[in-house]
Amino acid sequence: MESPQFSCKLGVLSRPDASVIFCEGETVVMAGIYGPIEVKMQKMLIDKASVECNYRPKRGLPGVEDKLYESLIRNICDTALVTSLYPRSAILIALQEMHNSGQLISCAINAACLVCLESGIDMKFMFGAVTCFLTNQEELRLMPPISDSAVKASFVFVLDNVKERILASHTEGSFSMEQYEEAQDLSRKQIKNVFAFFKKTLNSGKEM
Amino acid sequence: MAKQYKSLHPVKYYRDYLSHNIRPDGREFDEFRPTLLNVGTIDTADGSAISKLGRTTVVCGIKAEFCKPKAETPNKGFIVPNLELSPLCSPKFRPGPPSDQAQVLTQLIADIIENSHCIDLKDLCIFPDRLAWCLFVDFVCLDFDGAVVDACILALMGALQTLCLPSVDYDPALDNKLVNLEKRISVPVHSTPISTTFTIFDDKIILVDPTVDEENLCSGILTIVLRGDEICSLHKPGGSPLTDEDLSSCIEKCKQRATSIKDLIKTVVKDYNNK
Amino acid sequence: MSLCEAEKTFVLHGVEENFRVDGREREDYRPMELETDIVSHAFGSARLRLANTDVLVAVKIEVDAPFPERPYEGKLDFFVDCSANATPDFEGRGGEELAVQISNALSSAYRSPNVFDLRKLCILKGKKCWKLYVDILLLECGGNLFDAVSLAVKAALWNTQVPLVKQVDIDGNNINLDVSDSLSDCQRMDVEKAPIMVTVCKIGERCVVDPNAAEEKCSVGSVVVAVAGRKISTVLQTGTGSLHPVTLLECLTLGVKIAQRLDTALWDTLRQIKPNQDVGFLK
Amino acid sequence: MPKDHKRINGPEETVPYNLFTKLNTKTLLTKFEEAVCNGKRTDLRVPEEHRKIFLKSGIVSQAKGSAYIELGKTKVIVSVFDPREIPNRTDYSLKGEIYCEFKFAPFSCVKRRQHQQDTEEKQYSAIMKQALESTVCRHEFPNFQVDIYALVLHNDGSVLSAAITAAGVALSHAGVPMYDAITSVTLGIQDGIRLLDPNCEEQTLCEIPISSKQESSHGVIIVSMLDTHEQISQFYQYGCISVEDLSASVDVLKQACKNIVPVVQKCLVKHVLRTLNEDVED
Amino acid sequence: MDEKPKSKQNPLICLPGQRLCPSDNTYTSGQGTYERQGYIYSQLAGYVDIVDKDKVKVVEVHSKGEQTVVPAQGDIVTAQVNLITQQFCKCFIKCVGDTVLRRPFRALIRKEDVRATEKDKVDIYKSFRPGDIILARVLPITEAHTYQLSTAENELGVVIAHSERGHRMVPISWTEMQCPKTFVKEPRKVAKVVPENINQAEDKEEFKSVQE
Amino acid sequence: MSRSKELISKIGLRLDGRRANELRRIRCKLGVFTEPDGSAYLEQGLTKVLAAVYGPHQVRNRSKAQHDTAIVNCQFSMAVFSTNERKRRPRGDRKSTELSMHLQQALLAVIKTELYPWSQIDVYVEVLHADGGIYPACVNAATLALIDAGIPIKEYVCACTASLANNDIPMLDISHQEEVMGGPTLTVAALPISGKIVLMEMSQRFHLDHLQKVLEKALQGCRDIKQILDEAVRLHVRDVGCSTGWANTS
Repeated sequence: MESPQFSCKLGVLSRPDASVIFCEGETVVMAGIYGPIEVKMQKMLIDKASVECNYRPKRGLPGVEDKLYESLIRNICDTALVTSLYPRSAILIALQEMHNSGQLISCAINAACLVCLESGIDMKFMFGAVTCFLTNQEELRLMPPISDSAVKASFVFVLDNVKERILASHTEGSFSMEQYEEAQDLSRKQIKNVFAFFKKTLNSGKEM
Repeated sequence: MAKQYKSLHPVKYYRDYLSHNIRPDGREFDEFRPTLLNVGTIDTADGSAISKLGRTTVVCGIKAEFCKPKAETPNKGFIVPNLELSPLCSPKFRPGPPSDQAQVLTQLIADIIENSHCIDLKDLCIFPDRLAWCLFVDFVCLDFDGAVVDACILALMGALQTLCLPSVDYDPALDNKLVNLEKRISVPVHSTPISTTFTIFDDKIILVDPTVDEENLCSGILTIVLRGDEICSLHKPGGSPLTDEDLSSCIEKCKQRATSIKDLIKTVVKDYNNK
Repeated sequence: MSLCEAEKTFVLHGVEENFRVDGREREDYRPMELETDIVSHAFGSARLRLANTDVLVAVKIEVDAPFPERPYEGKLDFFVDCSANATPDFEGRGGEELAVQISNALSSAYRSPNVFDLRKLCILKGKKCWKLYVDILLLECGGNLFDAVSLAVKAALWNTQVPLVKQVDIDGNNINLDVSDSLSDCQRMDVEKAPIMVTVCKIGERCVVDPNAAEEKCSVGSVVVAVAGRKISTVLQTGTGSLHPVTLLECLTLGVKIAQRLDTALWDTLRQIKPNQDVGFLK
Repeated sequence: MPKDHKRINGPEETVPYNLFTKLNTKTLLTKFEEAVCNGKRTDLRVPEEHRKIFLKSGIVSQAKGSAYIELGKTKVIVSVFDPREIPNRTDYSLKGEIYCEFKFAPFSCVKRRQHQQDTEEKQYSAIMKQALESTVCRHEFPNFQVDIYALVLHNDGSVLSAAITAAGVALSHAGVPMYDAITSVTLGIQDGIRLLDPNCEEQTLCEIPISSKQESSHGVIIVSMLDTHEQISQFYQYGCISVEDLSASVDVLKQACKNIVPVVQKCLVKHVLRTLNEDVED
Repeated sequence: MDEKPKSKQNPLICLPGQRLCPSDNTYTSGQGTYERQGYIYSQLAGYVDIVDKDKVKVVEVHSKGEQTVVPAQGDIVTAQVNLITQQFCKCFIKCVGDTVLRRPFRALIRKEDVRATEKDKVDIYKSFRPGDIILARVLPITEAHTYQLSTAENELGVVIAHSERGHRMVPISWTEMQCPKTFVKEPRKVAKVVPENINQAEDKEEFKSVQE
Repeated sequence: MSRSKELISKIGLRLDGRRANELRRIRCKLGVFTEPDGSAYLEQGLTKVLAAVYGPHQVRNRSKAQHDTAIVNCQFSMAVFSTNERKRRPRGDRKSTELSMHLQQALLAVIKTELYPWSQIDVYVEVLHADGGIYPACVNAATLALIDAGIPIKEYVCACTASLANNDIPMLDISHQEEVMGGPTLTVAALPISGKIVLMEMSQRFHLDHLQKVLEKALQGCRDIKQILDEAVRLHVRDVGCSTGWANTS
């Protein structure tokens, strides 16, 4: 089963506390994180940090679809980060889509995870994302088929590295229960090399 | 006294209830709120329905207009869904442009319509590349008490199944259109997606059909949309992780729910048609 | 401009004895000056100074397609701009609420075809018509804005010259118009029945006309009556107070009487205007 | 229209289909005759008869006070929220503020409405605010603002007066102190005939002059009255009406407002009894 | 409408704008009513209540649902502390008296209003912590949007506080509270509250056990 | 660049009949309105501008107040009917915000703000008719309004535009027609007596050695404008003075 190639470069930007440019297959996303910063009065939570995420598409102003990605990534990071250590502050994750060739959401989530790891904010667990595509011939693949119309359904699984439980899931197209479970098992296998890749990048310093 | 306790320590108030596995409004964990559907109430809209899930009320109105199909899809009409969380339904929302939550739910509903293929856009085409129908599907939330997506999809199905468009004869040469209001044709609905929302409380308790308080205090939300026996959307935006057994038990609950909702829609549409 | 109680009672007593703070009676207007042809770019313009209320109105005309549901009629569009020169509160978007209120009052006053016939602005049914932009600039607010604006708008419309369409030829669906640009053969619009607004303020038990800024502050309720010829084209109640039906009718009849007086005064001044006089702020 | 990035936008130009129906060749005069033939209107009402009113309070659970009104087919829902600070105002104001927002649902009229507020809705909001300002005891909540939102679900004529009556009920349901109960009525005049509580079609017929007779008046009047103090809290009229017609119709309107008061009172008493029984139980 | 309103079972219901009685020396207008041209009218939809206060009958109207309650000067309010600085402590008013507010109002406790004694030697950090629930009295309203509160009486101050570990702490003196699990003592300005009306039943055992 | 040849005819006359270094006719009037503390109306050729000054008064939003100086708040807006093509919105677009900032910059250099700490001075400018040279007219009108409001200023701040015709003859005070016909325009706001330049802005490229010539011409223009404004102010002060009886009407 041929899986997408990962590569990333840490510390790309100077202003944010941590930044990464991450590519999965041909999809490229750049992410930056601003560690515990001052929060506006209305958004302030007394006992924990308020996590915010803004996602910018490649072209044009952020539309309704990007708001869905923003809320997806915001909730995932909110569960993963130990926000109770930084009460009454804010953590801002900024994502910029550079190029999209199929696995946009999983690439953005992996970039967000990497940048959280890099920023040194405590995390309960590491999370990774995998995209599976179900082609019209009912065949599950990790790489996006060439033509868009050949895809019957696509699944995005976000799993944590402790017990590999489903943290988040976003699907497109219609599918049966069995196909969903098959995709789940496939993604559990693939998630291992995602986490392996994360460990390698963090241990070996800047470049991979 | 109870009201003060609830406002000062909302989470503890809920945990005390859940420890006796009952919810503050007296429901079991997997019990749904009473569901009502009323169809065809607004005759300035081509198709309309009002759905009530407990106290959550959503009105769906469909208005059809002519438009020119896109160059790259000459034989396809358009469906434009928009959810309006007006400041009328809850103090959380302020007047002005739609809030982030409204935009996220709008996109979710648009994805569900697209994934479930309940309406085939080709049926909306009157004359390829020249004239097509554009269905403006507007949801207005009157009372925001949780599980808004379920109420919207229920109202959508009610409105779509009673939608009837006037017949049009179009003469491409002179580009003039003659609309005959009396003869109205209905749009074929290929499937009826049914959505169910669960919330995960303190990483272990799963509640069905949450109220707005439960949605604010929960640690994770899961929305599953079934179409027949296929799933057409499984949306879990983060929140506390979910084991496989819980997921499959949720899907089982959805299946039972789907059958009861389908009967509800059938009976309501049948009464409306023979009235 | 906030008044203390003593000042309010002083104004109240003045109105009772029909001898107001500035010596006027209840039904007298403050002195007005009217000039036309102020803005050379515009097709018609007028400036009106009512004591220290200063309004500048300019009318521009463009070709446009009529509304599908009213193919025979041209279009009339009011735009009010509160310049920050009047008061610092109008800075940025401050004056928007007042601007929307005045433009809505004007559009509902000019709505009925008996008052201002838009059918004369139609060039080709369903395809081409004139669109009249009436732009109102408030330079200074000294109270009684509705009256000043309505008089200035009527004068500007009277002064407007609508170009003559010499020839219209249609090929397929693009239409080109041949418009004569010589000033001599421009027609004037029939503004005879254009509405005049009169603001009637209820101070204490009496009704007062042309309130200045101070009197507006201590009036309980006020009614804006737009009178076209002998008929009432719009009634709008402003202010936070409520009125007894009897006083409302009293205000209406007073409004109609005063409006007719104003209308005759306006027509006299318009007739006295000779072309290219020395006009403008330098006078 | 600038592209609205916060919503899903359909294709640029869309045209409503009812423009292309068979041309209704009947002249305005004949249409008006059909609307009012020998003293009876299309829905068999006498010209000066009000439609049946359905009024219910406590519809929106999330709001402090709410009311739903049906005037024949016209459906309006109003919700009231409890006082909050007045946004962007620093000085201390003695009287509380009222913020009114009047909105048509996109599908409520024959022609589809935009999501953003257009000039007509802004005008209706201003009129509604002006009507309610004289009824609410604003000195009771100084420096705070009460928000009132009205939404029209189905527009079949006299929507503004339905919204004002429903807002009065919603305010007292929310426990906001008021000087008096407020009711509002719309009257269409065409060529000397007075149509009380006109439906959508009759209202449009009254807005344009039909008869060629010079002195005939036409127009629409919207009045809201305070019940016990017999005060007019708001009066809005457009069209072209002579003074005599106007003063005659003021009496008709006064009487019509009085007839609605029992419906409002019944609804409020039912609400008070309901809260009293709840109070006795727990 | 002059006869005495009946007792609680079938009360006299009134609607806004309803004329109740002529306002002469026997009857005066109370809460929920207003007086105009010699008559008392009701402002609310509710039931009429006559209260005898030193030989003058005060006509009041109570509407059962949540009235529009706005914190007035002198009310005792329950608030949650939100932000701490050296000079003041910002908090949200959650309930006024015993009516719960749907929307919290912003409030401020200045350093000088924390304690009646040694006003200037007060250290805010030793009196309140974010998240504490306090009882306070509303001072005269000066500023436009924020209420001034004071806890300068013995019955006012912190009522419910959570220790670092998040357990409910028990007051042991009027300046200290103790966590029953970790026995850590944290300084607070404690409200001297008679146990039965504010603490829950299970706290009572805790309270007793700590005292022995 | 060929089209700019006709800007000046062979005998040195421009399109509107002016000489190369001749200003358009400037007519101005102080104290036009009663409500603002100071107001002025200025006509430069066909360009007509109204200016009003409020202040020094309390700062509206307290966070911006400064303890040692007054803050100057400017707003530039053009009437909807001021240009040939009707403008959709009077202010709020980028151009008017930019001109407001430039106006503020020019006036800050002149007003003695240290005399009014914790306070704010509002300067509002409304363009009634735009025929080229809008910014200079606004600066000159604002100066007059400040003087009418009695706010102490170090010196008159005058502004003028200059351009280059047949790329060697510098021209002064560019009208809208000449602006549109091409040719780079240089806008200069300066303190005429001390010769300091407050703001300099170019619309297109200038050749270096031409720049010095055109700049010199523009400064000369500013000095002439100062002369005209000064005369108008003295006239106004004399009128106000003799009507209130303290001027020695020699």
